[in-house]
Amino acid sequence: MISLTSPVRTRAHDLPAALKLGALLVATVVLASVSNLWFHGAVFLAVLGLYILPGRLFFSVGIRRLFILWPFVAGVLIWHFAIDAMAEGAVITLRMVSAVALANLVTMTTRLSDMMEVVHKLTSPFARLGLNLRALEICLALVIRMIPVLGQKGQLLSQSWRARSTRKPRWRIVLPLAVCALDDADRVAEALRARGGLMDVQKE
Amino acid sequence: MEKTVANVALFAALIAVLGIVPNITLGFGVPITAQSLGIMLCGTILGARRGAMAVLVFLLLVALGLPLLSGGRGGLGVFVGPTSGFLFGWVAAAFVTGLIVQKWRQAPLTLVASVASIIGGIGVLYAFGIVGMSVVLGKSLSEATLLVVAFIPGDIAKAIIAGLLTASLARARPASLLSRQGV
Amino acid sequence: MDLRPAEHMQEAFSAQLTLVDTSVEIDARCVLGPLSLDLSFRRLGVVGRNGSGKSTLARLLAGLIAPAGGTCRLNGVDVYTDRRAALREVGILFQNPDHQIIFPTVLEEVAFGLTQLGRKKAQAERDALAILARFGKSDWAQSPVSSLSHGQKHLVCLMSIVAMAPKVLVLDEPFAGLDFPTKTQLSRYLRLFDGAVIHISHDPSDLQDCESVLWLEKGQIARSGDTKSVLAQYLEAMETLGAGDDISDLSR
Amino acid sequence: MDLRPAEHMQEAFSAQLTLVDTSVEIDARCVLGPLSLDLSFRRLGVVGRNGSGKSTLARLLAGLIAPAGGTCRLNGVDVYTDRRAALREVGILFQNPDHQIIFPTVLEEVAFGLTQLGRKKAQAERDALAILARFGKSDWAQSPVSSLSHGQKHLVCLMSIVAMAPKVLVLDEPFAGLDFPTKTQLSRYLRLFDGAVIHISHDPSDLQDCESVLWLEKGQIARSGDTKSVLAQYLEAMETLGAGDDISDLSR
Ligand SMILES: Nc1ncnc2c1ncn2[C@@H]1O[C@H](COP(=O)(O)OP(=O)(O)OP(=O)(O)O)[C@@H](O)[C@H]1O
Ligand SMILES: Nc1ncnc2c1ncn2[C@@H]1O[C@H](COP(=O)(O)OP(=O)(O)OP(=O)(O)O)[C@@H](O)[C@H]1O
Ligand SMILES: O=C(O)CCCC[C@@H]1SC[C@@H]2NC(=O)N[C@@H]21
Ligand SMILES: [Mg+2]
Ligand SMILES: [Mg+2]
Repeated sequence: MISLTSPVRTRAHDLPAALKLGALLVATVVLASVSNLWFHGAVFLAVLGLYILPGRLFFSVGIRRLFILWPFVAGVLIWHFAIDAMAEGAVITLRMVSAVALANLVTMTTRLSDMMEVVHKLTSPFARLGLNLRALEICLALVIRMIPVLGQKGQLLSQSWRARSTRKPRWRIVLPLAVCALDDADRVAEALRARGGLMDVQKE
Repeated sequence: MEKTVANVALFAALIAVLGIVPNITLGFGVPITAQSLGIMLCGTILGARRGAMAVLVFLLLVALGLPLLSGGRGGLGVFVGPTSGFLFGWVAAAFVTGLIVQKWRQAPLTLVASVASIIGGIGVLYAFGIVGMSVVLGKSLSEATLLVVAFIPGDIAKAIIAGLLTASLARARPASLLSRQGV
Repeated sequence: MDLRPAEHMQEAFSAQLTLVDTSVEIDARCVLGPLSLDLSFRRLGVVGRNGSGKSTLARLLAGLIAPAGGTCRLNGVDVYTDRRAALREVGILFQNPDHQIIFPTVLEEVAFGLTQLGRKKAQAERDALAILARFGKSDWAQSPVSSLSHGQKHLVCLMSIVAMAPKVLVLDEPFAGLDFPTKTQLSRYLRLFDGAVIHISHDPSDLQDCESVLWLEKGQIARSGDTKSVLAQYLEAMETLGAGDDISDLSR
Repeated sequence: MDLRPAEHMQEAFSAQLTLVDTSVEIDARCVLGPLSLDLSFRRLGVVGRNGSGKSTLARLLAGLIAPAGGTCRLNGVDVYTDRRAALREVGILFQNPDHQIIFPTVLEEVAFGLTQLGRKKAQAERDALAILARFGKSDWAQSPVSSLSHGQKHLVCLMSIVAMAPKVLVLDEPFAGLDFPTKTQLSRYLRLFDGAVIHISHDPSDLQDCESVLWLEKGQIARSGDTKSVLAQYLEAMETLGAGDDISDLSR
């Protein structure tokens, strides 16, 4: 769903992650609190501009990732057309698309480990209360790893299904996928253990 | 320990992935989402503590600005929106669901997991959700309660799916059903 | 061992592969092609370095991924769009058995493809058991797949597609995980198989039995033709590279 | 290439492996042992058929699974219980790269083990880049792992553990997916590596460089000792089996 890495390296990769996240936070709050159609139209165009800057490849990959929003956009627009509040519908749609596009932009141009660094700084006060920061940090990294992996496993399983069947797999691969995901978690646990697991970082 | 972390991460990821399933947003701003199925599964498969941890980890990532909620929403904004009650309620829902599955071992797992999902994922969760909506939308508790009625049929269906899936997984991978490990 | 796939292929069967300007893109990056080919073959080898696009070609030929441009036909069937016909034409063995296995037990996995061909469940299970018996693996029927070793899983995958008796088998590194006796016996089986085979490998010595070979390099055909000469050139190139100090490039 | 692991191992390092009545059970079924061994080695080969227990032995030696009985010590360290020490003693390359890779980009994957050793993040990344450079793979740093081919992933796994410079490398079929030039270069690297290596393979020709070899069969040691003689006996047995008509047995 969210792509984690951009196909090309951009200038935004060099900005500090905290800055990008902070800016995203501010942008989200501003988007949520303003409901002027012209404002949202302008923001949307600006975001589009940001996607164009790094070049064609980046643009096409980035835009493709926004297409998952279409049912949502359609739903909102149809509903607001029906209740005759098109302007409001347009604001909601633009707001949503811009917000997601900006969030994707941060994700695409920030390496996971930089993102974690920020969380680390924010959570270190809790370490004194007994929170295993290393475990949390690794856990967050793992979630971000597993989201696309679940998608890929789903894809691989449907390919394997497709290779032997003319019917669509649909719900039928849910259970195999769940089993596969649980197995994957066990292997990740093993791979973690093989490289030191969750023990406190020690000095060499 | 590593296994706990990997499984917690997996279920947090699962909630996120369920956010892609197309959802319907009701007029008042709360979506009907498959993510609540993910919450139930956290409880029925991981158990109370780990299940709640998975939800917390998921919410932390949402707060970081990742667009993981249904419809690609995320960021700190959602924690002050009309659905925020549900979001906080997810933690409690997973915990209660898990607790029931851990404690109630006499009946068939399909039944236990379904009932636990209904109690945690509807009873407990809606209480949080109703309070949240009434605060944010300035409605009375009873008005807010009327609004959530629309979710009940869907959520009962999800609870049954959660029950069936949990039981099938218990058969395929008994060791992975952390809610039933140990005595 | 009687491992003939089906009656309709009693005489040696040769397959026709037609690619017209076919290319494959992943994430907007072209990883294969554009390729144009028109080949008739019984045993076709595909060789190439890591990342050269062999597995991508295999998926394309099995109709699992859509060409970004051009078409891919096997025996005249457009394998991507006409799935019903494709299923009778081609079966694929994936490189990584974990990417292939869907079901929890060996019998279910092998029987799955057969029910998809329209057989009743009971019949499909009988046929699946027969395949297991032919490979001397009857005792695996009820084993959970998760309890098999890597090489054993590979064999399960192979039995599942052989059971469906497609006219063309696409094998993506079929020998990579298998021990010597299993490999020998499979080669022997492959020699008996009446359909056509596309055998993908990075190891030229696996491809001696092929009548012609494609050598892929960075998603393009570096060379194709008679097995002996292509493999000799490939080996020579590999030895030069091996003596050098680079380790395989990221293709493109 | 200068691929010496760390200063403390300038002279050739030999490892001590001690198994006392060690056995491994999975799902209450004994899949390995009981084995008793006391070996000192620099290059130890492990050979055996599919399902003979090679990967299980690898996991045991890396301290990833608890012995059901007995103990497993490497250089005197109980690898299962004393994880902190074990991390410095042993690194493992899994048979299936998908089972090993945790992180989404190559650099993160390689740097992870180094932060686990206590290095600061910036330092870990510098060191990881240095390893990539040594293998001639600097351009891979930012590549998403999911966009690599099977063999390329294998190489990433190898670089990740080599980066951690353990005293003993356990390699489970390290060459299975690699093309010829990559294999040659890795063998060359392995010859330079100053630590000890346990090399697992079903292919005897991979193990020529070892000074001694264990031959596993159904979870037991069928034979062990001098490389030449064990491999000759293994090959002979395999050829007999290959000529026969059974295909690999489920172990036990
Ligand atoms: N899911 C993917 N996303 C992006 N790129 C990919 C993906 N899968 C493969 N590629 C790229 O496509 C190219 C060809 O990959 P492919 O798997 O076909 O190689 P291969 O010849 O089968 O290699 P190997 O011998 O290692 O199996 C590789 O360079 C790889 O980087
Ligand atoms: N998770 C598991 N559950 C149950 N049994 C298992 C499991 N993993 C392995 N086994 C059994 O243990 C035995 C040894 O497996 P192992 O993976 O060690 O074999 P191997 O020698 O590495 O084989 P290969 O050459 O195919 O990789 C096999 O017979 C297998 O059936
Ligand atoms: O996405 C959000 O912002 C939170 C959505 C909460 C939706 C709740 S969960 C319980 C109930 N059942 C549904 O299908 N939707 C609501
Ligand atoms: Mg491949
Ligand atoms: Mg193995």
